[in-house]
Amino acid sequence: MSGLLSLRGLRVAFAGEGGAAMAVRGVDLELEGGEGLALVGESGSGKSATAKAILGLHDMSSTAVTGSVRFEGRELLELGEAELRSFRGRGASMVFQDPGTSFNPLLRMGEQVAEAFRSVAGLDRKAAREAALGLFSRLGIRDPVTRYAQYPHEFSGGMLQRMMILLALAGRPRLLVADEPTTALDVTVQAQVLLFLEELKEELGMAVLLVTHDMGIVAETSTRIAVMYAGRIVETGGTAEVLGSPAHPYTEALLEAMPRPGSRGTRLATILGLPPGVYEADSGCPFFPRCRHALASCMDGLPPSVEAGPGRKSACFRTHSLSLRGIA
Amino acid sequence: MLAYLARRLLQLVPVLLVASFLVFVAARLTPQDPAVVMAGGRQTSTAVLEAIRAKYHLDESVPSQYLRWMAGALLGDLGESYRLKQGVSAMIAARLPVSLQLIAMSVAIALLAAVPLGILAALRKGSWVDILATSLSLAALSSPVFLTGILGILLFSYTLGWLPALGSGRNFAENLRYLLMPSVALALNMLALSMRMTRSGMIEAMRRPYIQTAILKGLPRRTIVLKHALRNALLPLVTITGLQIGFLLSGTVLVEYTFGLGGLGSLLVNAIQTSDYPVVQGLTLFIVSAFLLINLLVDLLYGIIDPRIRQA
Amino acid sequence: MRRRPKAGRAVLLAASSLVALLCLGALLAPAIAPHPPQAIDLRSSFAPPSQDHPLGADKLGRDLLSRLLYGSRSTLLAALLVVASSTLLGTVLGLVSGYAGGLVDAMLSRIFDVLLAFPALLLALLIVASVGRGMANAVIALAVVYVPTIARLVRSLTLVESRLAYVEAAQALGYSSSRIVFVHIAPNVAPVVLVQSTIDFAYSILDLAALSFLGLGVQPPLADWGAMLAEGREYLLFAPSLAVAPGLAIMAAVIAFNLLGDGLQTRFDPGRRGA
Amino acid sequence: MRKSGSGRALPAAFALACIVLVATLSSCARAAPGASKGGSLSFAITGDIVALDPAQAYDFTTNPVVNEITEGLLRFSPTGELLPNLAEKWESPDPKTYVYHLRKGVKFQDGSAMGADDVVFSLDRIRDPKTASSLAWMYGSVDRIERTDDSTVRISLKTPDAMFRYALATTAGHVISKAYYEAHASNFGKPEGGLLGTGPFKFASWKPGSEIVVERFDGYWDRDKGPFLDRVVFKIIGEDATRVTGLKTGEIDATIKLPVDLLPVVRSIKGAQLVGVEGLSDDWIAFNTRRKPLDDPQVRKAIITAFNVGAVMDGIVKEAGVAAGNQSVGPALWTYEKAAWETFQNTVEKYAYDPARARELLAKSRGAGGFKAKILTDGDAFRVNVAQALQADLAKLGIQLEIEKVGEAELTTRQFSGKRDYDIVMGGWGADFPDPAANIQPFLHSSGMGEGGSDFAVYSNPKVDALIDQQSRSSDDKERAKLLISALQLAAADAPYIFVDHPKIFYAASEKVGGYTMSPIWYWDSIARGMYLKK
Repeated sequence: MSGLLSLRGLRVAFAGEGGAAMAVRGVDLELEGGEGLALVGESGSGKSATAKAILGLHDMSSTAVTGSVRFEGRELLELGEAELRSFRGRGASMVFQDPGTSFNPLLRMGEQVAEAFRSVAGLDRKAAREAALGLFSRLGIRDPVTRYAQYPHEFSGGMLQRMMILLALAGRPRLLVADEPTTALDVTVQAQVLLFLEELKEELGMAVLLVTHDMGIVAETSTRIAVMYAGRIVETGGTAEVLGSPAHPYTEALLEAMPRPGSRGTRLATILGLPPGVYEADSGCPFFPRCRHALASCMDGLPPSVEAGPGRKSACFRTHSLSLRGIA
Repeated sequence: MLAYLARRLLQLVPVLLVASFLVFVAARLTPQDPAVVMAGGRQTSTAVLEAIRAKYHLDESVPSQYLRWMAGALLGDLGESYRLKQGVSAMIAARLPVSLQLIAMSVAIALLAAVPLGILAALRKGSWVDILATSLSLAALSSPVFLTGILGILLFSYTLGWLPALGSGRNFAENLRYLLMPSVALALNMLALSMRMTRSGMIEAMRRPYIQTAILKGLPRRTIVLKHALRNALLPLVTITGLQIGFLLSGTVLVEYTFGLGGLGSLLVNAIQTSDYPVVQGLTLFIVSAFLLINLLVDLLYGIIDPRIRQA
Repeated sequence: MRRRPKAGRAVLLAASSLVALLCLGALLAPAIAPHPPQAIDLRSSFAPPSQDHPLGADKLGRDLLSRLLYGSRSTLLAALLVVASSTLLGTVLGLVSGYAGGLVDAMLSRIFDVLLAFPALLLALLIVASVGRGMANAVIALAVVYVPTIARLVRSLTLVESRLAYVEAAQALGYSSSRIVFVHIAPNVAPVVLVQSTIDFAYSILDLAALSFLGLGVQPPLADWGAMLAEGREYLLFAPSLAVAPGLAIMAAVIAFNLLGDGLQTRFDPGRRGA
Repeated sequence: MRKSGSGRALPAAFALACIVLVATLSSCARAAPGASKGGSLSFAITGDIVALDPAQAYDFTTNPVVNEITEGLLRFSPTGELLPNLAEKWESPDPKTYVYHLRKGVKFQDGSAMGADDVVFSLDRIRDPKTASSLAWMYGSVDRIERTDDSTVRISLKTPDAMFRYALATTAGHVISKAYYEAHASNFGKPEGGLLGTGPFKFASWKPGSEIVVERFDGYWDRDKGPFLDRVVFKIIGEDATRVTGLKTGEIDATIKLPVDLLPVVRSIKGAQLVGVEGLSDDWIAFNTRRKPLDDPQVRKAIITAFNVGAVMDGIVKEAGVAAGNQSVGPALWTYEKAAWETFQNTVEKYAYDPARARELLAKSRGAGGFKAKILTDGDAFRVNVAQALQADLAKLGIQLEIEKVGEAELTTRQFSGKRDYDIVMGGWGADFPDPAANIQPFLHSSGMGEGGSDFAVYSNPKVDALIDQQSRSSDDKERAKLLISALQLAAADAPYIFVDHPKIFYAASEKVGGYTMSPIWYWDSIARGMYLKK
């Protein structure tokens, strides 16, 4: 497979009070150029840590990232700081959860946008200003010259997130990692931003790795889905197939917890129990305590990832013996 | 902006009035009799004491004395010292330069050392630099100004003879040498606190998403640290600067006393020790006003640095 | 990657041991001090360290070590009194001010404004100068100085707490205001107050020493670190240990309580861990 | 020679002879060979000066500065005799009249001539209650001060006053320029207004809290005696250790008033000169004789006898004082009738240290079985130390002495406010005049009981009062000595005070400073006049 991105046995551990906090415990993932992949899971499942590892954004003084991250065949974990710097923004880029905090509150918006054009696209001061003003216009911002001198708190969240997306794309990257890009936004704005992202994806032909906990937005944006639980990928496959008939009990539980039109309020959108702590060592299937399909034998070692249909994998001992409920 | 400034200044008036009244009354609770003290601890006659009382209006009621004093204070006349026969305003003016330079040097020393150290410690969190800086800051935070002062004199003046032990120079340039040791002694506490604030602010700032945005932009580390992180890291430092200057104002009392400097601090100690009410009152009013104004200034400065506050 | 396992707990342990050591020294002073702290022996004036006087003797021939040990009693006791009284009063005023709001809050806040308009040590100096010197007055003065800080802190915490669901629930159940404030809110405010008062303990040792240093603190012949330092300063050029030893004792005590404050803060507020 | 005579009714010729003799003696102060003229000298004083005004110069920091700028009509010799100064001669035709003949050609530092108007103005100003000068009491018996002609001033007294003659050698007798005062009425004596006199140095600048600078006055009338230095910088340094460090580092050339414990440190400084002079002062402890049980003389005697003053001398006072033998008048004050004073000192009851006797005395007193009392002091290290020593000694007697340490100002207030709200109080007292009476009348005369008075023991003995009053009206020093000694003998039986010692005052200077010899009564005279810097 001549994939764009390939993660192999990726592990991320943070130095913490109780020793090493293992946020990511061996993730394998492939991504093709131009593909849309959704990485879903509860908060704390390690999906954001995985996303940050791809761009080398972890603080290396307190974090250990091991395994392999290959981008267009190049091993990213072996890059030096300078190489990494030129990779970011041009090879891959990223959009964060809260647009309100993605921008420096003390610097003028125009300067922050222009800075990206200067650094990533190598424009000079004047050209960068022009490019930034152009970006403002593209976003339909009236009176761009005045707005250029304003600060982040004077822009709406939706506008900031669109700006962040454009800014992330200033260097024409082949991959955009979008880490919960709409979570902090109003529901009405969420759709606009996702649509904006979709348009750009088509326009530029880049791949998008959408990190989210919201199953609801997955269907519209991604062709493939990877479900993460306790630092591992538990299920991958085409979006329609996985949503329609999940192969892993955790995916089923996630789908059940999803609020749906008409069923709102009828059941609480939660999965009972808690995922294992980041300090806990492995013993059996990590989902065992919360799994309604669990058997005693599920405690015998980690479940391996097995084929669960064409282009699908699932890390459950009972993959082939269960028939789980999905959503239409 | 001007209206805001005017409103803030107006809010200070009642605080100052109450504070001044408290100080005035407090000074009169002391068991000392200023007339007797002024007579100099020598045998004297009742006639002289009566003359002194009449001259300084000590024979009037406290409220009447207060009104007389406030009326003068509004015109910039804080009365005349009982012990040193000079105008309090003139005394403050004469001694202000030394204290100002002492405080300015201390602030400069504290910040120039604290900010780089704090940045270094934050960026190398957990390294020996960090551990050393953090431990030293704890020691500095815990050492009394007067202890460091006398140890400094013992070591650098008496034993090594490198620095002058006492007094101030004739001009600003000479004072850089004379005030070096006192300002270092005075600065230590602020240095330690500022170092800690910079460090934690920096660690906090470096974790923020906008830093990741800056990294994504492919900016050099220098730019990220100095342009993006530092500004945000210094915000909490600015907020506590007002409080810090309050510490420094108190600290000058101890430092000037130890190093024999003729500034406002030693004036206050002497005035308190000799029951020189007009000086105690006038100087306290001055220091409190300065303290309040500095805090106001810091608020304004904070607004200038942080656009979110400015426009709120 | 560097791991710092249990760094917070180690700090807390070290700080607690130091504090415990100080308290032990204070409690056991009569048992371990080689001499009574006030025993004058003019023949041993400025005696150098010897078997009889392990740290030497002061001008009146009093044993320095014994005075240091006994000095910890008055120093720690005075600091304890300052912190206990200011914390108690400050917490009550802060709770009342924050929960009651309205006129009560406005009046208390103005009073705090006025008190906070004075740099701390300056206010203490003025109070001591007007009510007279001595340890009791120094303690009262510093307690007054510390109250507004604590009260402000508690007030802001109370404002936050009183909007939380559990308080609304208690109000819905018809509990009396005083019950809500002292039984429901107070315990939630307590950890922060504990951290603050530990740090205040460190500051009050320093401030008490400063007052004693200016001659406004304890009365002779009582041994007290600040007073010993002030007295020893006169002999600095030929018997530096008379000033340096109590100075270091003050420093050690302040470090201990500062560390304890840091440790407690980390424990109660893990969000700031390592920061 | 011991007899000072100059103030008494003497034949003019004899007075003149004295003057010539003294003038010859004092001209020896000319700058020594090897001395360089000029240069700047820094002199450390322990606190800021009160004012640049003789009317306010009544302490050990203000006087050294003011004494350089203004001068009195008379001066004291090192042994306490009166010498001519701005007045070249004087006589007292009767005990109630003094006539002063002013020296001609004396100029103020602005070049104007000094005349009788200036003198009358200056002295009257001190007397005027509106000036609120604490020196005013020195003129308590003065009726009128008038100008006879441009170089003669006559002073008439209401009653004869044996001590009046000295006043004109103190700052109370200093002459300021009337014209200058009137031109600077609003800021006279302040840093902006300054002071103008006839002294060897003229005022240059005063940075309050830091330093006062005076510069050489080339038109000084007594040019052979000085001034030699270009400039004297008086640096204000409150901390003793800092001051001594300054002496070591060379930042300070000379200073005065050093604490005893630092003397060995000063001696260890290379080339440093150190001179101690027995002053005319006392360190005293007063019993409030109106308070129970201290109103019983037996209790007071028990306390004095229990107090190991010898140990205090050895351990605390050390070389910085002379044992007082429980008397306020020390040998340095025996300025007349020396033999009589010496005999008295040797024979008077001193209540020497004797614990056994102390116990006996107490057992028979109203304080039998012990009691509690408070001793009032300020933070002065010497007094606090002595109080603690006394406390320890009395504890053995069953007397619990509590030390009440207050500020200097509060101690002053409580010593002089007349309320007498203490059991036992400590203090120091320096004689204003070189006359035994200066250390007797203030302590023992009952007129000092009230406000402003120095009868710290609240001691009242009509016989003692009468003897003191009688000597004060006399102009015969032999008779006065007799009367004073009788008063002291009566007082000794009542034991109202403990006199611990007569403290010494120390002057230290670096090796390059010369030309100053300190006298016991240094505080009324210029220090820098004859000073020079060695090459």
